Amino acid sequence: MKLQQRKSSFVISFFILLLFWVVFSGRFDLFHLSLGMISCAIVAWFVSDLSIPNPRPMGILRLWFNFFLYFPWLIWQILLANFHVMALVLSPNMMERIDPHILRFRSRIRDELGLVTFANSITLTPGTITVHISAYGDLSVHAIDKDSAAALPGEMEARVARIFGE
Amino acid sequence: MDTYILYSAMVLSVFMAIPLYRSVVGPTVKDRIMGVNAIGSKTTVLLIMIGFIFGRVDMFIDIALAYALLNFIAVLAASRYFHKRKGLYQEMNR
Amino acid sequence: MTMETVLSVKPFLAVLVSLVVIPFIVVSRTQNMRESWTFIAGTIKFLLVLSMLPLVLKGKSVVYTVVQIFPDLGIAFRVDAFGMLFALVASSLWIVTSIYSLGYMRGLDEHSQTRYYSFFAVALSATIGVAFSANLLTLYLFYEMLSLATYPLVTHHQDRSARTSGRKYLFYILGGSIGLALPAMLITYHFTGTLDFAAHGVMAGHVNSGLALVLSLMFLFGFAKVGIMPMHSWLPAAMVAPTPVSALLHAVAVVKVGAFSVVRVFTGIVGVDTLATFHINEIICTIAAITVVVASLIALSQDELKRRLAFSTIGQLSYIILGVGLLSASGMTGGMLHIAMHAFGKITLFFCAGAIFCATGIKNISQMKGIGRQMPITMTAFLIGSLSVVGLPPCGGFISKWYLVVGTIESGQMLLLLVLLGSSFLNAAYFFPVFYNAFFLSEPEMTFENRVEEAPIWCVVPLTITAGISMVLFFYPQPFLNLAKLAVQSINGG
Amino acid sequence: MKLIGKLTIFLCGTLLIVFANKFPDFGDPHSPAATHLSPYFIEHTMADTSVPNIVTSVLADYRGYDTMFETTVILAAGLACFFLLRLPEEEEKEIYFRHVPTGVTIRIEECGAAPEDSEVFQRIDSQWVPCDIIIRSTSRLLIPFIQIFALYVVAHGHHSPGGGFQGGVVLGAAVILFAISHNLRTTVAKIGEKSAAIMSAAGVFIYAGTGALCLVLGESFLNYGALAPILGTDRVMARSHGILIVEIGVALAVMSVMIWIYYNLSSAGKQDEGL
Amino acid sequence: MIWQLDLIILVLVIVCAIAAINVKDLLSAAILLGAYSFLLCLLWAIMGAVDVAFTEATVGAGVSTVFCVAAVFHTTRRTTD
Amino acid sequence: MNLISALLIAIGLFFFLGGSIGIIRLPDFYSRLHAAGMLDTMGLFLSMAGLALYVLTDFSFANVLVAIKIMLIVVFVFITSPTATHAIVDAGVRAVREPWTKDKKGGNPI
Amino acid sequence: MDFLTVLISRANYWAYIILMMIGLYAMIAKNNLVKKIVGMSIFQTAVILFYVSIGAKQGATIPILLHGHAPETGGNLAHAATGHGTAAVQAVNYINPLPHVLMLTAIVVGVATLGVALALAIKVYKEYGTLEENEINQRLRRG
Amino acid sequence: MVNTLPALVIIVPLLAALVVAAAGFINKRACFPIAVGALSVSFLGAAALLVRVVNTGVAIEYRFAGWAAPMGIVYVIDHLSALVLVVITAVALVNLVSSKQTIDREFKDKEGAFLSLYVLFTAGLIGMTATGDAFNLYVLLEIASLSGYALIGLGKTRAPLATLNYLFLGTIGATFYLLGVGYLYIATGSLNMADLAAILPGMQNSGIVLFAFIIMLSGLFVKMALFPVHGWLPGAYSQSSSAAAGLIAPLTTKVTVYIMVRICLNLFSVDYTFHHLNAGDILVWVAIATIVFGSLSALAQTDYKKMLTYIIIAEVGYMVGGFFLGNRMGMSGAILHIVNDAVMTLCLFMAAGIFLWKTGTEERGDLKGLFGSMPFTMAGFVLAGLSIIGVPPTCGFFSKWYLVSGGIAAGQYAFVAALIFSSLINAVLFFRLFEISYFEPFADHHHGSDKSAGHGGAGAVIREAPMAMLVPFLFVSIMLLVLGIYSGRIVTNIIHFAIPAGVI
Repeated sequence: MKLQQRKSSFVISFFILLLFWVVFSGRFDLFHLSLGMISCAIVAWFVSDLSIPNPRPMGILRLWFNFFLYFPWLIWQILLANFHVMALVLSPNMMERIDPHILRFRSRIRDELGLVTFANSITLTPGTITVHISAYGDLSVHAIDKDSAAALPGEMEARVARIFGE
Repeated sequence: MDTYILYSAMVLSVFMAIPLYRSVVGPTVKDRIMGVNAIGSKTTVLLIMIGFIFGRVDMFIDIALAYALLNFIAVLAASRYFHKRKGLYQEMNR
Repeated sequence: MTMETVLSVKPFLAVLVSLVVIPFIVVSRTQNMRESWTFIAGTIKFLLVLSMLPLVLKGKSVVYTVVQIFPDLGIAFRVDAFGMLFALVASSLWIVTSIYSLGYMRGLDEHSQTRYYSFFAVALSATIGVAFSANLLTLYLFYEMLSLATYPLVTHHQDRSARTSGRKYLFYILGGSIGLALPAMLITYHFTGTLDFAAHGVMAGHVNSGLALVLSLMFLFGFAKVGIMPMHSWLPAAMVAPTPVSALLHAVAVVKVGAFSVVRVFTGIVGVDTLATFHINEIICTIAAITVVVASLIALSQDELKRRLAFSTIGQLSYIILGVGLLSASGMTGGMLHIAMHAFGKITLFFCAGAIFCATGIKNISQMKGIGRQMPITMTAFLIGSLSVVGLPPCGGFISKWYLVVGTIESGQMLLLLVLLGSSFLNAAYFFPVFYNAFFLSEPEMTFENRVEEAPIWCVVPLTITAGISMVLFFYPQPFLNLAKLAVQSINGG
Repeated sequence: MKLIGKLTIFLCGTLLIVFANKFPDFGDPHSPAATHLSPYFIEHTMADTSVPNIVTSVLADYRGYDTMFETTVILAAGLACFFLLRLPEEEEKEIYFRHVPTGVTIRIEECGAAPEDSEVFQRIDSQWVPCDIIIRSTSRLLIPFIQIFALYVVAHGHHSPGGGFQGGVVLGAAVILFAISHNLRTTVAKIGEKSAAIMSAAGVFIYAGTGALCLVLGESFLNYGALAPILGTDRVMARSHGILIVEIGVALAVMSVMIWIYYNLSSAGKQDEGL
Repeated sequence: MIWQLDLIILVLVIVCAIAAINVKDLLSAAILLGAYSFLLCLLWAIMGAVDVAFTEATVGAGVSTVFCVAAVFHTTRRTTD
Repeated sequence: MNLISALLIAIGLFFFLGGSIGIIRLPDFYSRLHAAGMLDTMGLFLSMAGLALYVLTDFSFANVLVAIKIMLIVVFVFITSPTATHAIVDAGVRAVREPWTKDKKGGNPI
Repeated sequence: MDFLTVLISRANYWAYIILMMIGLYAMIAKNNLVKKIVGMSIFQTAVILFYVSIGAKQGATIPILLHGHAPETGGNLAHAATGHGTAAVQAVNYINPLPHVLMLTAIVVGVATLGVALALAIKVYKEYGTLEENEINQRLRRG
Repeated sequence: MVNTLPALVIIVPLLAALVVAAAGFINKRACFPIAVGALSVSFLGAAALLVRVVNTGVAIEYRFAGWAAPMGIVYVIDHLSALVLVVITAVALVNLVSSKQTIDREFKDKEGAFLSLYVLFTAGLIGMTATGDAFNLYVLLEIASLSGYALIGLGKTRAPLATLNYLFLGTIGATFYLLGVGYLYIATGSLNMADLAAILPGMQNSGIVLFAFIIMLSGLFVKMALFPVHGWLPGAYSQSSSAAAGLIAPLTTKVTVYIMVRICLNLFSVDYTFHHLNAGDILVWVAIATIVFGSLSALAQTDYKKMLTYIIIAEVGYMVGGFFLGNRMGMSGAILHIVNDAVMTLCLFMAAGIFLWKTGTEERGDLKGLFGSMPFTMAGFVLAGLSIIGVPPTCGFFSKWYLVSGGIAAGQYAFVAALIFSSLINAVLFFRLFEISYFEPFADHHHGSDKSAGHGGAGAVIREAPMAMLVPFLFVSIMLLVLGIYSGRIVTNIIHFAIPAGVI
């Protein structure tokens, strides 16, 4: 990795980590803040070549912003799906209602982080679990019943794609 | 409200017996890993609740956080056993 | 003891001198050097011992404490009459034996001579240490040292039979000393609080009769070198050693150390009064008498000369114990004197046996037919030695046996008198066939292919000397007699 | 063996239960344990060391000597695992690569040339592992936060639970997570065995060295008050800072020992491919 | 100290311990040991021993389970008891 | 405020219960994971939210930080939980466990 | 009710005994070495349970001082704390911290022992190809 | 300077261990000198402490972190601990010096780790000896144990299994000890030994204290391999490499016995141990069983090192039995035997190391002809054997003297008989070895490592061990004599002050 890249990656990680430090710490005296600075510097240096592969400060901010927009929707989806699975699990004739099967499809997302986000979102929504994902975006998904499977890839893929600007 | 949290905690710890049952009985190792994972998420909540009961929740958050993070590592390590091919041929595949 | 004491380092030096010489022996390159070192040490030792004789004869005792190990107990030396007697015998005989070993070892071209001379020196140190020890701890220390130093000598040949007999030797000697003598010593120490040899013993008033008996017997059997009957069988076994070893150690040093230790313990620790009060001496005498008779009988049936001598030794040693057990003045004098007299007699016999072996390679009596004519000097010395051991004039053995007989009469033990006389006959009986074979038989089939010559000169000279001394002692027993009388006096009187 | 086991536990259990009945009640505030020694610690910790977390102050100051050896125990365990398991490095006969986009695995024999330093080809273990971007990406994302959290735990041991040991373990766990989600070789390339070993010794050395420094400054061993002139504070604050210093040492030692042990255990001493 | 929770968790802990030594598979034993550590961590927290709980959480979950799994990975899962 | 948090906690507990029951009832471990992983995560999210709200009833800067930290746990769990679930599923696949399906009855329905 | 009080006041001690016996049983009677190691771990934690139970105190809070959060003004914490801290702190309000300190050490020792034991188990497996004690003994007797 | 000595005695080895551990990865040649230097400093410090304690007659107290006794951790150096400290450091130093070549050969590329663990082990023992805190003792015990496991574990092929067994039993022992400390803590609330000793007399009837006593002693018994729980010792010690065995075998059991003495005398009082509980009688019988068992098992061994390990078990019986005789003589004997037995065992294991180095095996039969080929080594070996048997004036005799006297004074004739019996068995054992090496011709062991020695001399060449091994070995064997001769002074000047005045 180029030094320039690494430097900017270092700076970005440093500030993100410092934010977290402040939240963790909750103490704002000079002593603890300087400790925090040092710690963040160490960690940022240690991780600068692996956590943020291609650092673009603006890109990252936009990513986070988009991500926070996506989050409530995801929660809502999860909540809905949760109730669905809940009903499934608690229903007396559960064995009739469930129909586990594996679903395979190819996603159009190309960004690795995007794929991971998508896969995790799929897993987070009850009823579906990502079994496998390839670098090209081939997904196999285990779904507990037909209803859960029906929504895929659907809106979720579109929203994730939007976050990563595709 | 503290009593309410105490009772919630008790209920939660009783719920914990169920994943524990799963991880004790099995039948496969994956079931056990899953059970441990489920215990882990309940424990995280329980730790916070205990913090409330003690009235010192700020002290317990760190534990819960560490717990959540490290539980993940344990589960990952356990399932990693199967990711290596060894799980495929050389061992019984429970 | 109310004797005057003189503080002097001499006893320690006497012990040390043969230890000091060992490194020189080890690094010596040639045989001659080795042997001359041995001689030098022997002479110095003898002179040291001799130099203390006047003092002892004047009734003084020489003391020296090497190191105080326990608050009231240490490694300490004390030269009194009895010790002097024994030391004199041992140190004088070392010189003689050295001469003899020279001839024997060279004659047979034995291996590992360095080791041989070194351990010989250690053994002598230990013997003198036993003789001069002032307390039971020191005695025990040197006793063990002697046992261990003798082991390589006994097993010098490193063959199968040496191994077996070495094992037997250790079993009896170490087993006795660790298993019986050591606990007895510690029990004594616990009850009396001291281990110093005292004129009347230290046990009086501290122990009851049962314990005294048990302790006495433990000591008697524990110092297994004395060869009292159930603990005797190491002695014949140890005869596999080279003859000088058998001679010095099994006629003088080892067995006499056993006898000396037992006597020392009985007189110095248990105490004659205790022995008498609890009638322990009778039991001891009985055991000794049985040993005398049985050993003599066994000796009769042995064909191998050295074995016969060995059983003879067992019997003779018990005379010493018997004499002391009588507790009468004459008896004790006789017992103590017998240490010296028997030593000179028996060593002559062993030298002779060695000389015969050296010259002809014969060990068995039945093969010695006509040998007296080939080796007249040797066999004449043998005659003198056996006369001394049997106790006939004109040899030293007569004097000690005389005192013993007087002692039995004094204490009125007629049965023991009978035993003494009877066993003397037996002694005569087992020595007689030897001369008979040697001088009066010449079987036609018994042919020596080459004409047998006398043994090497270095073998013959010593045995002549000892035989001579044996005879001289009959006419001039004063040094030993005086010492023995002094010793008895200090035990009984004072 | 089973019978002996049952017998033993029956005996011990009975004995223990019999004597357990004599204990003070659970949670009794007037038991000797609660009244003899601990009140001193509770009441004086602020005045003595200015550390509100009593456990930390007792751990690193009142009984700091114990803790030094506790860290040494960890070091000894690391050394022991290394000593027992480590095998000499040997030439690998064949190595495996994966073409990341397609997932095709290639094997390269001794003589063949490896596709060095390429973005597409990725070295993998001889025991095949799936190419799993989910686990890898998530771990990459998490590791910095785990580490910063761990450092926070180390730094705030004075005010909240935690301290050098816990922080060190979490730090070590972060590296272990990296090793699990990627592979051992990558991890060893990042934090070598040598540096792990030296760091673990250095961590304990920081602790013991701080103590020795106090000794040199004329106070008793580990008496951080002696550091006051160096740190430029009063004695009480010097104790507080001294505790922080040794906690950092503990964290360093524990982290590297955990990594070290993991390296050796997970690869059974070869340190090429692990769990 | 919260005795109600304490009792419940104690029962779970004992069950977990018994299971850990009786399960017929070493990997499972390792995982159950991890679960045992989790529960103990709760127990310490309940008794107010926060630092101990923290340590137990980090060690039990993060390290010792991983070590056990690694060891089992390099040995075998088979066990007869 | 308290009421809301109590309600949230109660719903969270309810989800936990559902997850637990799912863990017992569902036929094979792929399907159990749906219950175990997801319902538990949701339960955790809701209870944590309730608890965070409860912290905020006594509003101060420190407590806000506490609430943020509690939610931070949730965030982390949201990242780790699906990954862990995925890892377990993957483990199952690697160990050649056919998922249970209605027609094939593969695996061992327990 | 009486039974319940006894149960509550002793439950921890009994639990520690049970756990300890479980661990001890595993260490003595189990045939598999890793099982024994697991037993050892349980055995050690039982003692930790015992110690932590000693430290527990009815109606007390965790051993971190409540007023430890002194004014956050530039680090001169000590004087602020000594100002009101010592007077306010009552020993009865805080759980006994000493057992916790001791048990931190015990946990560390436990994990260290575990690591070494596992390393040894790996070595044993490399040597004999099995972890069962009776199989190893058989092999030793044969070879 | 003198005031910091108690700290330096342990801190210097600790720091050195850290430096060595790092140096093992940087510059391997630096490791050995550092380790030797540290142990020398420690030894000199211990000797200075002993001299000072003997001269002043007052125990030295050192406060770590500056906190006074019940709060912080203190070291207490009194007569007893100073004596044991000197023994530990001396044994560790001598063995280290003599085993340089062994280390280089057996632990290639791991010298740093080995030396570091070695020094850590020593530091652990030093700390155990010096500490005045019951819990600190546990931590140091674990340090010593852990490094001991590692040192033993990398031995012969069976070593890992044996070590694992050792680890299990060692953990049980240590945990029992910890439990005992916990019981004491629950009863008194204190961890400091002096503080406990002040509190305990007031609660002699407490069941908790009784149980603490029982469980602590049981734990220590496991650690010292007393009869029913001795199983780990023979395997572990006989399988280890000679450099490690020479350190661990002489010290571990002795230091554990020392701790037992310490706990019985200074923590629980003499009054409690001997009069209130009357623990003596039972434990003497256990010791008798240990002695008899150890001796008989030793008789059955063909492996030289294994035989030594059983002898160690028997010797533990000597010490435990002697101590629990409960009188001054017996206790003196037990404490003196700690010193003597450490030196004797060191000597024997060094001899074993030399035999291994020269012949490549440890079977009894392979000692053939060694008297001829290496007379100096064998002289030392004979001396050690005689000392174990108990022949004067070696040190073994004098400790046995005290022990037997104590047994007689206490009226425990069975113990006396067991001692004598064991001595006899030892005589058999060692003379069996002497016989083999003395009578049987020298077999040329080609598997020995010392191939460089000339083969031209047709078997008559004397091939002694390398000087670096031989000189320390002979030094130790001469120490056997010196200790024997000075044993009276040791007892009167040091050990008598270590035993409380109440003991008659």
